[in-house]
Amino acid sequence: MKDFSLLDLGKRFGQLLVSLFLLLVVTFVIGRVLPTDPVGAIVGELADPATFAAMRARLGLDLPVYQQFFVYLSSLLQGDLGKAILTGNPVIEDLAAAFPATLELATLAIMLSTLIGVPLGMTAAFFRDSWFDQFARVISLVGHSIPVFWFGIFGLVVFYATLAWVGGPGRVDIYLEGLIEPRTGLLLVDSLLAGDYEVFWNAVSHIILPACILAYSAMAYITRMTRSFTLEQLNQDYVIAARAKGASNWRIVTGHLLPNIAVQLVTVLAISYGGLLEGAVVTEVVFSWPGIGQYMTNALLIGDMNAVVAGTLIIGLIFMMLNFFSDLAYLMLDPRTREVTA
Amino acid sequence: ATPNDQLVVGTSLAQVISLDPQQGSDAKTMEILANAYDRLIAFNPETSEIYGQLAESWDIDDTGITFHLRDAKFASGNPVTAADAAFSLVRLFKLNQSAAAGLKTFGFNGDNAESLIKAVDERTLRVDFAVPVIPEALLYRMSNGPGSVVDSVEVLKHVSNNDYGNEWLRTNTAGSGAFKVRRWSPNELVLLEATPNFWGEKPAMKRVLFRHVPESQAARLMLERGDIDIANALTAPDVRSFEGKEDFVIDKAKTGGFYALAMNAGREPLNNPEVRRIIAAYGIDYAGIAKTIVGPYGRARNVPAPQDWEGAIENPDWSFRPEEGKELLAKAGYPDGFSLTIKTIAQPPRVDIATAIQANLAELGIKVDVIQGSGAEIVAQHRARDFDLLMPQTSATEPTALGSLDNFTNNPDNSAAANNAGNFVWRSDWDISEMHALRVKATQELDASKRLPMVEQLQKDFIASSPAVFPMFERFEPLVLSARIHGYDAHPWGLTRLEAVTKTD
Amino acid sequence: MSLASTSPARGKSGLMLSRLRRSLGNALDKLSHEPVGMLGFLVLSLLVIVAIFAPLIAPYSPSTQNLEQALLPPSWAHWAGTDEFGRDILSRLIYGTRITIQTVLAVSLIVGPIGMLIGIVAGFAGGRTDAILMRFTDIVLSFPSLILALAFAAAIGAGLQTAIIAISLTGWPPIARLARAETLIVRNTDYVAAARLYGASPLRLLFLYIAPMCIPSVVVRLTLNMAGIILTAAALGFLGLGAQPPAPEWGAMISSGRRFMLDNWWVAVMPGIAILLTSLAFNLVGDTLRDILDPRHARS
Amino acid sequence: MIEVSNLSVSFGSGERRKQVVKGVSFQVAKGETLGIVGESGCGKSTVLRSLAGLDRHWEGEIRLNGQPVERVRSREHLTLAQMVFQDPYGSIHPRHRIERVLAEPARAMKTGEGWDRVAPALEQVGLPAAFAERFPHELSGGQRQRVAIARALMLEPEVLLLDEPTSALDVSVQAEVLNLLADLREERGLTYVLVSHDLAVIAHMCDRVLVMKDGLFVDELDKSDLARGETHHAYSKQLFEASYL
Amino acid sequence: MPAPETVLTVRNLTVRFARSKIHAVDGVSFDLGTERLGIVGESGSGKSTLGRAIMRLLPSAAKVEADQLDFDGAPLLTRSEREMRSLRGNRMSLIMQDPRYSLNPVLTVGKQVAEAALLHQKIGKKEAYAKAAEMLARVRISDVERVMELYPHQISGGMGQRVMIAMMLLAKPRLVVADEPTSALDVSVRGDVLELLDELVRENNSGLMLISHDIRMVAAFCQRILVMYKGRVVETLTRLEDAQHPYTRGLIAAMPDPRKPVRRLQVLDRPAIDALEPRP
Ligand SMILES: Nc1ncnc2c1ncn2[C@@H]1O[C@H](COP(=O)(O)OP(=O)(O)OP(=O)(O)O)[C@@H](O)[C@H]1O
Ligand SMILES: Nc1ncnc2c1ncn2[C@@H]1O[C@H](COP(=O)(O)OP(=O)(O)OP(=O)(O)O)[C@@H](O)[C@H]1O
Ligand SMILES: [Mg+2]
Ligand SMILES: [Mg+2]
Ligand code: NI
Repeated sequence: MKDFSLLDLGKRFGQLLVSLFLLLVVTFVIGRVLPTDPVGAIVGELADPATFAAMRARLGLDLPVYQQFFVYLSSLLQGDLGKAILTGNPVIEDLAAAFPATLELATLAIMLSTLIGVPLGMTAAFFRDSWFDQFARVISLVGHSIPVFWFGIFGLVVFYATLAWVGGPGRVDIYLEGLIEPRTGLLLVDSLLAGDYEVFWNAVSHIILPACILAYSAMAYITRMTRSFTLEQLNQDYVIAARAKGASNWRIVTGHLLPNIAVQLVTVLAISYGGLLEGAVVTEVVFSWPGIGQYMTNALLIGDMNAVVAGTLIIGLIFMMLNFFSDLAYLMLDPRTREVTA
Repeated sequence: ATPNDQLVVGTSLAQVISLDPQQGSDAKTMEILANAYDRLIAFNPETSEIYGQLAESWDIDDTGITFHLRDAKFASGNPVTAADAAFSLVRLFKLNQSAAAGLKTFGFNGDNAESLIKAVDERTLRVDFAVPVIPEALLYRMSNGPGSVVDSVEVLKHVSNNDYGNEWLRTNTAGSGAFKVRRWSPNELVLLEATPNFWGEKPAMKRVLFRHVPESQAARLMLERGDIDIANALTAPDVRSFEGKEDFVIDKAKTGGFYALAMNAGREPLNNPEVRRIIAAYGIDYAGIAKTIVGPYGRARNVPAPQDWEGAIENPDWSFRPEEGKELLAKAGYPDGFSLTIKTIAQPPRVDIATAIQANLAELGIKVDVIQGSGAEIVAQHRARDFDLLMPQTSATEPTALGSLDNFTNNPDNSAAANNAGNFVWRSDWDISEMHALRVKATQELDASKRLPMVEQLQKDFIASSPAVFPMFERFEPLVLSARIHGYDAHPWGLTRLEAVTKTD
Repeated sequence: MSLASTSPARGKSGLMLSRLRRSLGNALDKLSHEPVGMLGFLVLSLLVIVAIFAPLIAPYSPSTQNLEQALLPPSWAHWAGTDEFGRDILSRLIYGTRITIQTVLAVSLIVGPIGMLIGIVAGFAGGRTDAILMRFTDIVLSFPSLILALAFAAAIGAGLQTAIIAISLTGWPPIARLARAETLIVRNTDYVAAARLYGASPLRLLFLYIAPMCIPSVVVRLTLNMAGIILTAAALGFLGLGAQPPAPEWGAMISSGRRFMLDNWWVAVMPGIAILLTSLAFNLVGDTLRDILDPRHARS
Repeated sequence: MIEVSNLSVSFGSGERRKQVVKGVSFQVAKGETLGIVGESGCGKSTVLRSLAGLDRHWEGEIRLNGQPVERVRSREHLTLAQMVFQDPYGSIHPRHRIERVLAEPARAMKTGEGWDRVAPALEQVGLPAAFAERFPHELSGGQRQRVAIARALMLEPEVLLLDEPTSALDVSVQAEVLNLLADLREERGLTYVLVSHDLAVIAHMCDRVLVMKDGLFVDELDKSDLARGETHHAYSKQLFEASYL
Repeated sequence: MPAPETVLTVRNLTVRFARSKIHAVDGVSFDLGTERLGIVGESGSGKSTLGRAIMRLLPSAAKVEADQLDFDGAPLLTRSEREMRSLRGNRMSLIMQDPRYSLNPVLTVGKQVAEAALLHQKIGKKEAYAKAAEMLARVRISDVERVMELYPHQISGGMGQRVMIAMMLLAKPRLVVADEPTSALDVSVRGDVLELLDELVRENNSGLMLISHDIRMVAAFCQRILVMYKGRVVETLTRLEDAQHPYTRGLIAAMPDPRKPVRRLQVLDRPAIDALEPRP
């Protein structure tokens, strides 16, 4: 059992900063020693070597790695993540565009998979070894066993092309693109803020399919973990005590089991959420979703290390924050970790 | 379905990394910029006839060309002047990036550009030749994307570190085209908006959207559903699926470029011309690959001038003859074959061509490993002469046989020290001083009737020389349009203008 | 003396063998009570057999192209149809089992020991060592795994080895965490306390006392991971960075086959089914193993 | 045999520091059996663990066999005292066969092979030698506790520290284990420190009993006190009354 | 109205777990009036299974059969789960061994006790809490207000067991099954808890089944004792001294008694007992 006090949390926070710094170093070094040369992408493949050298110097890539690192670090400390070599845009702006797209998708996906996976897992545990248990197991494992792009194209063919239930690839129908000024970058939120319900519903119809597909692939893990947490709890005496009190199954689940597995569940959900926020490159490609996964993959393929380092930092930060918050959740949800008052 | 006043193009924007017309030379970028910028001149995709865009007329004399500009305004409202045109061309050579390559072979460079390209007055631009050239060839090259005229007033406001406004122009446009770029989100979309200041007819489209749809099957479904109007990054099978469908039109832009095969003539055993000849003439199933893999993306062609072009010679009888090839290899001293790698960008159809070549060569006893990589990686290795076999693709700089020979017969100095990494032949470490000299002579021959035999000879020499870098397939860019679209004339280099495009229900 | 069972005649190795057989038999016996797990186990056994005898089973060569016969639908001649190069898909799938098994095993063999070592050392040593190791684990964990794989592929070139190393590189942290959690429990048990009392050295404690306790859950986790490995390999294939052509790697097959999904479904569906069945089998076996091996999930 | 003076143990640090054992002193003569009783959490196990060398943050002085021992025990000092734990299910490695369990002390101490001493050790605690091949889960609780005792005796210590050795066992099995302990004490002249909360067990086994409450010894009873049910402190009186109801 | 004297009638109760050939409970018969009945036996003899079988709280893997299992004159085995729920915690209760595990660790004590009231009495939350407070006061918990806000890990074992008792006896059940209610407790508080239990049971005029392996404690507390061995009742006693069965006698002899010190304790002669108790 974890035992945290606020002091420990403070310590964890310090460790988080150190980890981030190390992450920065590692990413940076990986980025700079990589043979992929961003200069080629910029000046074009037919340019002279002299032009190459000039551009390299202009980007500061001719310095030794450690000097580049200090240059980068000092601008980072001033809050400047640098410019994307790729586009010349400030990386932070690129990320501010790409990340909300992923955030929106990942959040919806995690919500869907929680809403379905948790009850499914608990029910499966309740009726352990029944046909329902096996069914839930196979259903969720199938989601975990099929490549996402396969599912994605399949989903598009069925629900978009054939049945026309959902919108196609992209965040909205293309002709609605650019009508909403990004405020949060979350299209669903922005369109509501702007009061443009046409765009909102259009965006909903576009996000629903990729979100469902991501949710399905994330669901297996959530369902299985829920099932095993629930099984563990079902063996506990307090469940029998609750039944001896005359509590119904529903009451046992909602009133007794759920609060108990909530703590562990939060960690699982945090991990899944983190994985989704990392950007599902493949899903993003299939659904033309301009998210962080695609952005980073492209940046990497072209050797745009500023973008990669910044993106990795952001993702790392999110991961660690999620970790941090799931620790906090422990503190809040589990009375045993709070200070003993009696 | 899309509204009638908006045009939606589903494409791949992965390669679009700069909106500066004098920087990159990527086809997708040029496709977008062709509508944001005007060039002095352009050529008709059907007839290859040159016509004026910003230039109303031009006079050719022995030492150069004088352009007379029309009355036009930039999107900013500034008038288009000869100074702008001169600034843009000089800027091209000063920046000296990939975009400049086409014109640089005509002797222009950063040092002489300012003295050769001058605004005579408000509306008159004078371009002097640096070396003797065929004026027509120069005009063709100037009609390409890098010839775009930028708004020098705007650009000069954003100069930093002597970069000719490059940093700013990478993400902004300052042109006089019918549209201006309103939004560019990398890997998401480019949004063009009609400008009120355009000098020509007001376009029917209020907005044009280039949408990044990297997955071909997704693009195909979107096209079928009417969520995009044009798809131009479909894979071969997806293009084929539209064949015979009433509501769609398949069009092909014959780019004049090639899918080529580069062999490293500086490495064993490819430094042996006989080995190269056996691979090229016996080892590859051009016809089969063209039929099943390349499909709408091209056709088999080993002569470095597209089949349809004036002065192009017949294809040699290169075909897949594994038995003979194997024998010849044994005679050449390789009875047991050898091992090679083939490098390619991880993109269809190139990967598939590489896979097919791998299987073909295996039958000759040559073991080939395919190595895929990102564009940046593969190009860097190509430039560094670090490969055995590699599959580059070329594009044309002018729609003439001589122009397209540029990529395959041009290598002034093959020494490593020359480090002419922008040059395909140099990258293959292939020394062709005689052919090079002949090509230079041809480019300076103004008399077309004398030039033509030289060009034919050059092609014959090329085929006979066991080339280290040679074309395999003529490269087409297929695109599928919704039948609702009218007036879309696909330009071979992707410089399709959209101001005349209209849409019906 | 009446020590029938430890008679020297049988020798230590014979004894070991019979014990091994017994415990294996035990596990199988338990497995046989789990019809679903048994099914998974059978599928995996079949897979191994197919991999071993691939050349005997496969009707065609996996790499011979016949462009004339490209994209033929399933028929008696080609049970699973042919791909865009006219290669027999069934034969490729059969040969592909070798690559799949090789990948899965290689990754597991790298990830398992590394993860476990880091986990048990961190958990056992505690204090600063633990903090350092776990922060390091956190960093790797928070590194976008596909990005790391891509970076790695860029550094040493694409290929199966790259894929294996790249997947391994990001695969060990969950194992390490698991092993650490387990170690934290085990190191406070009375049997470890007793071992300290009779002077067992830290190394002895680590390898003879703690590691054996972590192995079952690590094995379970690895088995469950195997499905993920196949899928990650497929995703790398999607980006062109997995096994290189013409290797009949399932992930690469499915991702190049996806281009034909709408017209020639079998090209992508057949390897999809192979991946689905295999990873399902791995998952089922892992799930079942967990139920059997993990005392905390033991049946009441 | 054992001399403890002014032993105190604290856990935690800063505000959460809690003194669990508050400066206790006692002696145990060679061959004597000392009992420690007290309610849960009063610090019985902690005293024992400090004696054994498992807890390393005690203060005060501990002498075994006349030699003062450090907090981190040397191997020689470790062999002086061995411990038997409360839970026979948790004190034997679940994945070691019994032969390994019994051979381990000798192997860890590097005092010879160890394997050949397994059979006699089993015999000594009244188990058939064939049990060597079994895993712990194939034994009953009482049998496991016998194995644990056998293991503690492998290094031939003179002191056995018994932390509630029978509280997880049934009365009927408890009797067997207690008998075994009594027999071994007789054969080998062992010194026992026996911790339990069951006064009946303590009274049955011990020559002398210390009653512990909140980290302090509040009472000391000898054999005759126990037989007569005589106590010298209110707490021990309460304890006794509760046990004899 | 005087309640019928017999609270529970058990005839030939048998419990078998799936995949196990042995009967965990094997043909047990007895009657329980408004009395204190002790059930003793060694670990695994089926005591808990018997108690849970009566409560119908065994997992579905358990097969329960009986010629007769009547509670308050009405058969139990034929009732639906729904009817059982309205009985459990209301007319019949189960008090379990270890408050550390049998109280829900993440709910406050007050909430858990109040839940018992909420489940069976048509009252609001407030009243339920009031009832819970009242009951907690009955089990002599001081400072009830504060304790109700505490979580199970914040109270001592003795207190936890009182809470458990309050929770289970709140509805004044007819039948109380106490499954080793004190074996996790310190000797010093054991007496208090038993006393309390006794008091409440008497007051409610209920029948109490006290399950334990401590034969001496049961003897001191209960009016009758059932001795179980391997799933069967081998003997029914009112006084320990009357014990006839070798198992019972062995059990008594195996317990050390400071007042009668012996050098060696007597151990059970299992083969002899098994010979006496042949299994079908
Ligand atoms: N490692 C530890 N860290 C913090 N507190 C501890 C630790 N070990 C024991 N304690 C505390 O020390 C006190 C005494 O514990 P100890 O185990 O000695 O009690 P005990 O008398 O043996 O009780 P029991 O009869 O339940 O075994 C308890 O309050 C316990 O919570
Ligand atoms: N869920 C179950 N599945 C299978 N067998 C079970 C189950 N529960 C109990 N048993 C078996 O039933 C028998 C009786 O168990 P029970 O728990 O009733 O014994 P007990 O007398 O209460 O023992 P203890 O004193 O240890 O609590 C044992 O052999 C046990 O292994
Ligand atoms: Mg203790
Ligand atoms: Mg019990
Ligand atoms: Ni678990």
